[in-house]
Amino acid sequence: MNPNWSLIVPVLLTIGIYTLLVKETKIYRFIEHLFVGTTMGYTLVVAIRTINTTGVAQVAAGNYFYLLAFVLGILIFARFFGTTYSWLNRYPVSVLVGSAIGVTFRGLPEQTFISQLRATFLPLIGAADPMTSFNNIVIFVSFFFSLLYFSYTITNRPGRLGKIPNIGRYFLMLYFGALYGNVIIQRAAMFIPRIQFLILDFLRL
Amino acid sequence: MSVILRKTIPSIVIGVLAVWMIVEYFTTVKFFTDIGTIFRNFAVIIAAFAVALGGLSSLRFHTQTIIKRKAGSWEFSAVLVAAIVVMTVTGLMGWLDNPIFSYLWNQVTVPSQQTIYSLLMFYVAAAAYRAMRASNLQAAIFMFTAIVIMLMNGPFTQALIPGITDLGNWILTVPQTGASRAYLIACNIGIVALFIRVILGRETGIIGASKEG
Amino acid sequence: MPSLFLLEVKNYMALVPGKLFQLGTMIMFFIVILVSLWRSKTNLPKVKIMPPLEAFKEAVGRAAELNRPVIFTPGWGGGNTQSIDADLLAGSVLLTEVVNQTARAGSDLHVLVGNPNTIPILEGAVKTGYIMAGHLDEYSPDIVQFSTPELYSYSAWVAGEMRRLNCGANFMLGQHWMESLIFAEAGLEIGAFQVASSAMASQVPYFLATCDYVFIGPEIYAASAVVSQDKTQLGSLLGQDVLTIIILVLSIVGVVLATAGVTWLTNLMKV
Amino acid sequence: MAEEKKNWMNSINARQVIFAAVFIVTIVPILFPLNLPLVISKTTIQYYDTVQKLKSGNTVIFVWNQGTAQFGEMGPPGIAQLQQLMDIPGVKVVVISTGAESPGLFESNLWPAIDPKGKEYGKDWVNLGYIPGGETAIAALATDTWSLVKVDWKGTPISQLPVMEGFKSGADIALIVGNQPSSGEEWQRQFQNKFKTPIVWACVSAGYTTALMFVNSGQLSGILNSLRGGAELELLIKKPGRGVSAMDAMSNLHLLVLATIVASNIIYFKNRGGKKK
Repeated sequence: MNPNWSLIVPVLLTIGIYTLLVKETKIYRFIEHLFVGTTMGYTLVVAIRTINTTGVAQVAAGNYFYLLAFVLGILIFARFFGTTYSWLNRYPVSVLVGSAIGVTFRGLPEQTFISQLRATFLPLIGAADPMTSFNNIVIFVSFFFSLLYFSYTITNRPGRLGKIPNIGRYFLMLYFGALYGNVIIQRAAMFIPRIQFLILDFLRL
Repeated sequence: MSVILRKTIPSIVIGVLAVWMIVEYFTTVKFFTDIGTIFRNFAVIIAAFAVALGGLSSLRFHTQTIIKRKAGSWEFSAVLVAAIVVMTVTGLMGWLDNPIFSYLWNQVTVPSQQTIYSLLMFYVAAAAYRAMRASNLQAAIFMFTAIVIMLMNGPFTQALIPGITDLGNWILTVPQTGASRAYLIACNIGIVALFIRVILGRETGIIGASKEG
Repeated sequence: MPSLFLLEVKNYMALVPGKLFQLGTMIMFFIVILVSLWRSKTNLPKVKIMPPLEAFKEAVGRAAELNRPVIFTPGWGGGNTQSIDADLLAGSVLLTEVVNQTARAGSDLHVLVGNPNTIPILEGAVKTGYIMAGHLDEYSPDIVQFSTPELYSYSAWVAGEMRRLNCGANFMLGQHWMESLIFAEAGLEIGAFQVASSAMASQVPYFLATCDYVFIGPEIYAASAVVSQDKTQLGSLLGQDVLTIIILVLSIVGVVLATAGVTWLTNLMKV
Repeated sequence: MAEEKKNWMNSINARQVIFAAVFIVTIVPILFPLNLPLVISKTTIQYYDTVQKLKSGNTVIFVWNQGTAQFGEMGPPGIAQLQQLMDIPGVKVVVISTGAESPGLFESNLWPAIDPKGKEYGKDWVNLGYIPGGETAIAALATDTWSLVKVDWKGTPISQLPVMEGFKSGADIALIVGNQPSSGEEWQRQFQNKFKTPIVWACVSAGYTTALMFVNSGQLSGILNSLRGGAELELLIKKPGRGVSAMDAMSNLHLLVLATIVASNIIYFKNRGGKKK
């Protein structure tokens, strides 16, 4: 065993955080405030660098009207100055929200609705082999009833479709079950590297 | 007047920008693209300023805690503020080439953030013990699917149980695809309705405005 | 400049090929939502019974019977870095209903907040709830509590409070991310009646596994429309339903045509 | 009351047992690796084949968009993804992040693990760093890259970087390789809608099930399933790393969760049976 002592700080931090599993201690709170602080500080540095690479570089390239964007950008901090001025930040926010909504919305019809619908238009009978036909039927049925579940007003009045929309819940449960089963990979994948770090990088076993 | 300045004009800005972007997408008129490009570059620069918002509002909140000497938490706030200040100052002096910034980033921030999220492994195992019960048909379907996917994802069980890969892949690519597609479309219908309400100026909560302005 | 613009329009005014069907879809979205909004001005649509919403009364009633308090969490949702979003707005509308029920049942209520920016909205919602119940005298600003904006400190604090107060009902409505599991596991351990929502698909399974009632994804917006009885919200809900039905009908037509080997609809979608 | 307290004690014990078991089942296989064989998924093979089809001179966007929290999970796949791109001769790589924490991670943790195979900065690859603005920024990149991006992450004007000659707008891009928590829908909307750009993606496992429908509809040409997909890709590019060595522990943790579910159900049905009597 030949521990790599230069890694002692992250090792202590790692072990300190795992004390939360037993009890919330002062050590844990210290560590959390420490690394949240360093993360926030990092973000501030990135913000300044990014203002340089996007904004200042634009102005340096001769597009002086982008100075107006600097004014709007500074207005985003208006909410720190009390309720009297906080509404000023709605102007930069409205530019952000407006353009984001525009570019997202214009892509949605093709990316979500048309492409996904086209992929659902599958031949139910007469496909290449019976198994494909069966699969196509299952895809269509699960799609149809799951979507029907998410209707709130028209189809759900008494006497219209009765309990049929609730069939969708069974397919949705299958979807969420698959999601749950798959997410275990993520949880394990977040945990294993920490143990690898302790054993392989620090203890060098 | 104040309502116009505080609420109406920002709503109009949102509507105009959004419609502009949409129109630009559907035409080949160069004029629309040129102006649209300028709008987008504007948004990117403003977004760069907005990146600082989190750090600054955290700084503000914790400085206030320190000033008020809020019992039991101001000491921790002091740690946080000190960390922000040190990190920002050293970061501006050379980014990752600065040894202090580089050390705080590589040896403090990255390992701690990873460790904190790795705690979820413990909670997911504990919750599985308490929660996953086949108490009715829906819960049974939920549990059965989860178990099949887990058996397929663990390399050991995948190699051990014949046919589990086929069954798992069938579930993922056939019934799951249909249901998740429906879920996606349902969510996006909601988003479309939200977008149209915002464009029409009927949903001002999104920029933080109440009914009164 | 204007003449130049007109010249450009004359020369280049053309729809990008391959986007005609997309344009039609977009126009259809606008027409459907606009008509529904217009229609709901006079004629509010009836919304289906949502079990989680109905369960509010049961949850609060059970907590009151056992003399245990009620906890509401709006979720961390990015702490103080994020601005207010649609999930939180929906959650705060549902908070008014929770407050309404608890005020009527006379239970203790604790609203545990992790994002300082959202405190004003949630305080407003609590006040509105007490007004709805006619118990404004019981309102106190201590109901909305805030400890720290850091995610895991917040989660540990909420889980600790749940165990310490031994809450009888646990409402988790709003922007729940990673903390969903930690809250729900704590609530499950003490046997609280849990109602939850998250718009993030990856968090829904945990809530489904651990809670008694869950708003699945977009259901929370519908529920908030029901509680608020706001004409715009209900109207847009009607519009969403019309869109859903259009898509369902299209999918049937498409599948029938594909089975018959006719491809004109698929080709039309590529126009 | 006394019985209630006893139950509570019991559950605390179970909780601690589970927590301890999580540690043990992870530590043991890392100390004593079994190196069980790994079945390579279909989606990973699709991913690998799509990337291998790249030709010399093609420009590829590598979307590196993970936060620090996800690095343990998505770092190994990211390293394998970028290494595969570096292995193909003549392919030019543009690295872009749309998350604030990503550029620091790229420089400090991801890039040092890569063997550039003689690729030169500026000529064969470039790091544009963090571009804020989310989907708006991606739309701006797709329409007119040079009007948005003036300098790279280090501040060098892009006119001095020959690789950027091959990226004037989205039309120049041959493939988008992504590594991001979500399934890259914004890149589908802004790049694929307009230019039919093929996209391959590595997503966290929470996004994998959702991404599968995009594979089914052809919008994604291949996906990697979190660390597991990363391990499979490491095997395919013949550079086994941290991903492969994590797979034994991965098996064990899955078995542990399965065991807790089974135990929970046995207790549940036993109690229910008891009540019925």
